[in-house]
Amino acid sequence: MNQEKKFPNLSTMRDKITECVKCAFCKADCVIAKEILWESASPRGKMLLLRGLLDGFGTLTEKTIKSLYQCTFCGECEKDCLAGISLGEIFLASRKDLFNIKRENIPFESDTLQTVDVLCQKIQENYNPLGNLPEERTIWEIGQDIELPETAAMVYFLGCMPAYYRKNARTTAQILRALNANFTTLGSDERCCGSLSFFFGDEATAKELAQYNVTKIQETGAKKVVTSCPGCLSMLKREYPKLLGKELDFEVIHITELLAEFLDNDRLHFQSELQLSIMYHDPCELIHFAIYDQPRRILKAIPGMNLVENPEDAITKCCGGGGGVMSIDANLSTKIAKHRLETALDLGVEALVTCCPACFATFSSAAKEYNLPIKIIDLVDLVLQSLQQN
Amino acid sequence: MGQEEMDEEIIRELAKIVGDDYLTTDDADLVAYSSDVLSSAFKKPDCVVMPENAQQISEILKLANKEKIPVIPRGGGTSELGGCVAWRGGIIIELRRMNQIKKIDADNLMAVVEPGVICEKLNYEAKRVDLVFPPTVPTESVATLGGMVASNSSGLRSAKYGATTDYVIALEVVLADGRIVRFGKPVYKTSSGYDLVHLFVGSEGTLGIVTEITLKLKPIPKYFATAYGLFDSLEESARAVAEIVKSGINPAGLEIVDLPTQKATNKLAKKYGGKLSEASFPEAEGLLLFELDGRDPAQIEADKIVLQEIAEKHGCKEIIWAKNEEEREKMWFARKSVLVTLVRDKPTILIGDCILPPSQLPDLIRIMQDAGKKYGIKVYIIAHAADGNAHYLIPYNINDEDELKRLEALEDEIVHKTIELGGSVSGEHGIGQHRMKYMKPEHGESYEVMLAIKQLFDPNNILSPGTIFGE
Amino acid sequence: MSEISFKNLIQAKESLDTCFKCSFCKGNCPVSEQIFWESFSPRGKMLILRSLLRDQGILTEKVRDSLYTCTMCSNCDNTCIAGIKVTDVLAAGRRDLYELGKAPESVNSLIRTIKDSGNVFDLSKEDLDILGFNPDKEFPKSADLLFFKGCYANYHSIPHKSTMRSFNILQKLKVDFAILGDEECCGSPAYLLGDMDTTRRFCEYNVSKIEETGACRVVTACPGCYRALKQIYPKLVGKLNFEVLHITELLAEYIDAGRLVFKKNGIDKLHVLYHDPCELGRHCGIYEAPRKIIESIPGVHLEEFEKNRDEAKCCGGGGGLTISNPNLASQIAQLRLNEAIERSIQAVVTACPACQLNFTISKDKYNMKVKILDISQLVGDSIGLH
Amino acid sequence: MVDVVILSPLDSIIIEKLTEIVGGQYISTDDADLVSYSSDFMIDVFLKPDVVILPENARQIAEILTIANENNIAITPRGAGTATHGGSIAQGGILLDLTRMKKIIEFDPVSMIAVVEPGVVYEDLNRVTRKAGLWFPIEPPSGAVCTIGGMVGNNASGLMALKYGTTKDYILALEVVLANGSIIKTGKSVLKSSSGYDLVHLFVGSEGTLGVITEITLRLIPKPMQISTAFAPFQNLTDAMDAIYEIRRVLTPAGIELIDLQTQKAINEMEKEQLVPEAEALVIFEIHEFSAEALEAQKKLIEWVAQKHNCNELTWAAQGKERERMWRARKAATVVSIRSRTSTILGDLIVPMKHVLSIIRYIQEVAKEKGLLISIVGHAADGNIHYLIPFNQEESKKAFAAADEIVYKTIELGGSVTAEHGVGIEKIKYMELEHGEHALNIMKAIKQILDPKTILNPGKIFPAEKQ
Repeated sequence: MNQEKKFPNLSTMRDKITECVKCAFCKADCVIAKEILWESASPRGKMLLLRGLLDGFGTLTEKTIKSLYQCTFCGECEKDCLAGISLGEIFLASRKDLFNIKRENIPFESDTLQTVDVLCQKIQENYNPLGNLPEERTIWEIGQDIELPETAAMVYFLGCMPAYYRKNARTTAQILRALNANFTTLGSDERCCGSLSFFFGDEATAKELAQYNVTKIQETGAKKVVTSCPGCLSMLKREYPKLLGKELDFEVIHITELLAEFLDNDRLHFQSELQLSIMYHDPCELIHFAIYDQPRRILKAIPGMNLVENPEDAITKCCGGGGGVMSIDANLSTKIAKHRLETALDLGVEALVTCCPACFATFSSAAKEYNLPIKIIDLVDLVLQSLQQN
Repeated sequence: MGQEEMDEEIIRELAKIVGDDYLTTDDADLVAYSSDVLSSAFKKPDCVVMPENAQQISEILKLANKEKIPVIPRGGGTSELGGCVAWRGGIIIELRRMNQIKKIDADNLMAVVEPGVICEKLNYEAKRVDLVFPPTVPTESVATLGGMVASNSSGLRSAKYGATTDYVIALEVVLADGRIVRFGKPVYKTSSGYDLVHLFVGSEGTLGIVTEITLKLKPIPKYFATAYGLFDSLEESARAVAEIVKSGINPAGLEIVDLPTQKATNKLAKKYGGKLSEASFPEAEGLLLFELDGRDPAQIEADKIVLQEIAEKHGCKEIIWAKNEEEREKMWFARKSVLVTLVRDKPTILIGDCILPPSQLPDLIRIMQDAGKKYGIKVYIIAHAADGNAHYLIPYNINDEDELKRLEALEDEIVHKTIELGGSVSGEHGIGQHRMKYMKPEHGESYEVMLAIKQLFDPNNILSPGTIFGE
Repeated sequence: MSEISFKNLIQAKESLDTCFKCSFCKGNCPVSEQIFWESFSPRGKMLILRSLLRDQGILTEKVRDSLYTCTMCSNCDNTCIAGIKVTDVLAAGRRDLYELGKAPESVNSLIRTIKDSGNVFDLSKEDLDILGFNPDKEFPKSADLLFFKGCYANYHSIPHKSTMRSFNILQKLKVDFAILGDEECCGSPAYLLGDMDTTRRFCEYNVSKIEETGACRVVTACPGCYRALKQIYPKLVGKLNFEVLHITELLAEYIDAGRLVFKKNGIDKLHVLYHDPCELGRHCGIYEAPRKIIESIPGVHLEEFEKNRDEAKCCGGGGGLTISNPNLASQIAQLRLNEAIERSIQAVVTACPACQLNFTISKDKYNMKVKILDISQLVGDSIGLH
Repeated sequence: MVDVVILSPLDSIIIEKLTEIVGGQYISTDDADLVSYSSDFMIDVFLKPDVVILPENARQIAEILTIANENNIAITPRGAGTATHGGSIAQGGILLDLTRMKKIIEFDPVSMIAVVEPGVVYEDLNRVTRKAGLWFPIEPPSGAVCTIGGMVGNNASGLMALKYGTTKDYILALEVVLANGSIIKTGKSVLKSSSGYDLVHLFVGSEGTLGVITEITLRLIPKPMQISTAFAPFQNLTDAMDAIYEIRRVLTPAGIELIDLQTQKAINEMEKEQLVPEAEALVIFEIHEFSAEALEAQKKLIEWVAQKHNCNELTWAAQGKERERMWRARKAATVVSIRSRTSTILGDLIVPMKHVLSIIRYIQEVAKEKGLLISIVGHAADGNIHYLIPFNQEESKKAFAAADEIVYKTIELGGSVTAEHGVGIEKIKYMELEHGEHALNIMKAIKQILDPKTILNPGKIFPAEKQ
């Protein structure tokens, strides 16, 4: 059977794949399945497609490939799976095999793989998926009068979107300075954490980036790394040890964990009142690390802030942007994001707050595209605003 | 079709099957079986047989099917729509002899009965093991279970307990060609193939003759709370009904009686006196008769409070709870005397049975009242409010040609308006012969499907011909 | 119009047209419970008589059998929602059949017997002496109160004993009463079977005999006689100038007046079911008097049949059924007694010789373990008359 | 093992006609779509249709069916595809995915009636009706995904069938597209009817073999607020069943579930916590009431009866976390078998109540004799017992033989082979034994009337006559 040769990673997971009893419980909370009614887009559909590829009763088509790249890896399907299968691993294995297939062996022109190859190419060259130059990574520092020491106890690992879109990076840095935390950054040496390469199946590049970033961090001597992007948090904290085959000798935390620490040690004092009714959106990657109440504690600590909890049976939980879907099918992501925004509007809140640049971007474009009367605010912006005297 | 005079050969054949003293062609018998409750129907059958079991019925049907002779099954004969009349002559099968209660299975809460068992008799036996067959028809002292299955009757407690169809689990049926078939198993749920059991419930003897019925029973209620609710208007009382039903206290009975009917009953009850004189309604624009039942007095008390609150919130001026069993009897006696007093006044009565979703019950009642005014005929209205099932009771004089014409126009108008609103011509009594003309307007295309199924089961159209299908 | 004229039925034409065959009358009819032919149910009978009148239905033998298979218990009158007196219509039907000579042979022969011997048992006064039934001698010929014995009391051993017990009770209570030495049948059987002339003859005879004694109150222990005197006689000869009482009404009166007092009498925990005789209860409305008597006897617990008072089921012995279909009569009685056996109640008490006789015959035939008592036996035992 | 029916294959002209009807983006012959619709719950069978279509309304379905009927093309309607036993998969032909028709057309809270399209998901309907205190009380375990159309197709039921009955008790009217493309409306939006033949109940449970259901009118009931659940561990099965009989005679709890010892042990092992007490027979009671007093009264009665049958550690759980834990344990009871081997046979037998004990004993014997682990989990109070037989490839012959034996015993006891899951493909072989030749012929005759060319879901419920 040449299937083993063609799909090496998948073949190792054949038993797991055949355990799927097709009960469709995974469709209950899958944001992709709720948006695209075709069965092929649902987690169950994907499992059937993979089984078809391995057992030979299915053939590879563009729709199969596209379906496998339409997944935000939010993890809800794994919670619902009756057979207890970790679908994420399987879908990732399928992307690895798809990435590594010789393009000439695919008898048709695949737009999806075309997009994947272009992006992976960009990351390999410019160490970021956004098409910016590596040296532009420190543009955010302009006008911030922050001197960053060579070595420090803590490294603020920015991540591509905060760095190149600047606002999140500046706000986070300002906050750290206001709290006179002893921190530095990798400056223009910082490279993409490799999350997108990893999710697109380009494991080699992800491993290189991991190796590089870890050595750079160790050079600063820092024992703690803070990041404002849950995607980077997940890569550094969960994937790097697996990719490098060894535990990291530094701790990796999210900005909200840090701020919560400061709050608990009474070193975070909000000055000004912000009269605002908001709904907080949990980024999927923070859910994976069970970081639920730190962001909420911070928001509740801001005077005047009215945090309205979203109903637990809200239709969707994920913003729709993760797992590379924003790059593969932006329009799908914004449609999914629209549901979350509508839930917020139903609650009658003025703004939706999140602490993930990817969610932030997805929600912003959705709000614009469907001109929904709701503000999208980054948690760190609220923190900074309330820290300063008004 | 049935010849004028059924020839001797066939009579002898039938007598061989059931035995001489269970077959009659005596004119007296033919006359006794020439009608059901419908006043204008007098059609003598060619003969009447009283079989003992399914085997005999099977042989009768084999013969009838070969000779294309109509066969009409009949239980208590209390259908009032010509359902068990031999419209085209033929053989009437009197099922009263098959009156065995084969089994009351307390553990399974089930009973297996022959079609001729009287409803009251089943409940008398079921009561010994604290169980009951809930559908309560006023004619329970006479109505047979075979008849109730044939017309899917429900009655005064359908608000909580639904209709006969909810209690039929399995049937033994003899088909037109004589095959004896069993449908359904004595189990509580099944998704195994097509549900032929419910196809037979309500088929009024046109698909086959039911010879054994497996029925579900329920724990018998022990405690009751009955009351009159007086409202300023019918609409308010109907709204209160909707809220009460939604509150979840699940009342067993929820009857509406419109004001003209209350007045007539009170007046006529006095006039005819005797036992009837005890029948008296409190006379309110919107009158509701509630009844809660259950096995736990604490629950009844709790439900009473909820019911009182909801009723008062929806404009109920006064609630008169029955203080004891006797008062409760009196309230139900008044409700059951509505038909009795009206019939005393004028010998023949037309009973309607239209049904709409409960929220549209006020509209249905208004349709009936307006039609009465338009055609100058007194229309009395009572309703099983929680189901949206309203009965118009129209006493009339059978010999008054003009009144008969107006009456037909009136009934057509009420029924067609009901159908236009998406309702049905019959909530519980059935179609029989009298309401055949409404079948096509109500069912449209699916009438053809019903006809196709009838032709499948009874190609020679020998089973109760002249009912359900036809003009 | 038919060449046969049904002059009695014509008067009942209105009732026949009113009936809309709702079948409620079948609900409690003792005959319908046993015979399933529709033609034997009250509704069937109405339809048959209606067709006889309207479109010359053929007067077949089945019409005769159906009409005469009925206890005239009036359960159908009680349940008819159209308020029709069904038994009157059936009685009219029987009158027409009898007058047209179409009545069953058994009916004709019984009526001949009554006409010739003045009683249903074809016994003469002399036979009474031989049977020792003739107490005429000890009783005065005139008094305020007259005890009308009736055929059963006169000529049948079982009811005779109960009537004698009533005599002793009255004597014990020092009630003086007269009896008709030459009493003839009250006419009830003839009325029920359709011979109005004979009924009228006995009515006129008995009324004149009673008036001779100057009695202003007449008491009887037989509901058949009670109904004949109370309801049928006035229709034939106008208002009577004497009051008619059943023995239970009289005894109840004496209890209220404190004249009849029961003392502890050794009867303990005797559970009894009281059976309402149709002609006493449903026809004449006497329900409470017998119950008051039973309840005031110490040691006796009165229980009620499932169907009692105006809904009471018939014992099967009335309306001439014991001669037209004796088998059916005892089957009906058996069904009634079954309830006593199921509820393991020792005795059924009634206040009618016909019921007592019919129950006793049925009890023996189906050897049922239940005692059949007449109310006067019970009263007698409990005031020390053995 | 499967009677595969090949009707005439689809050619491009037909595909074009179909595309004109629904529009390009709602029709696909892409292998990805054929594969993703090729199986359904629990069955190890994969059948690829020729084309998948997502119609928008009844008119489109009528046009599709007209073409299918003219050209002898098999057509299989499908909701969420969560039916077991292959009810909604087909070898070749057209597969109609109705999940696009998911509008709640009407919700009349006063009459407590809702009108929905077949693709509406069960929990989406209840999310809307719950706001008015009403619900469609079937609660199928797959309620988060299954569609109302699918539930009607299979006459689905769930954990609360004891008190609330099954889907068929709530369907008032159906709009159905027949094989010849005509659209009919059966039944009325009224709570009861005696008007002609009950065609509604003919279509409920017909698994798409008589027509494609395009609109469903169903009755709702008030949702009780007072709920509590109990674990009642019994020392032996007989005590458990006696307690259940006795309780059933006097009151109707919402649900009574039974889990056998072997399954309880596996649950605790899988969940790595003492989720269930591990008694010979664990019974779960759930009662629903509207007043607290009524709830208390029922709780006391159940406790008293349970004690009488020597179960003395009955523990109640009010709404909230504790109750969720109990129902998580019940759900785990099914999952534990699924996860123990590569495949599992999920049985759904039902026997008259008084035979429940004997059928459970029989299943245990078959398990011992064949050396299989058969887990018993069921709605014991209805007589509906689910037996789960996990097996690896090499045990499959033995597993299916065990399933056959259990089914034959069920039928012998006067029971039915499926209480709620439907016949689909896998249970066709039992139909003649259960229904008898006459009844089965009548079903086939009715199928013949409504679908003379047998294009609707052929090969389901009874073996399709080959063309």
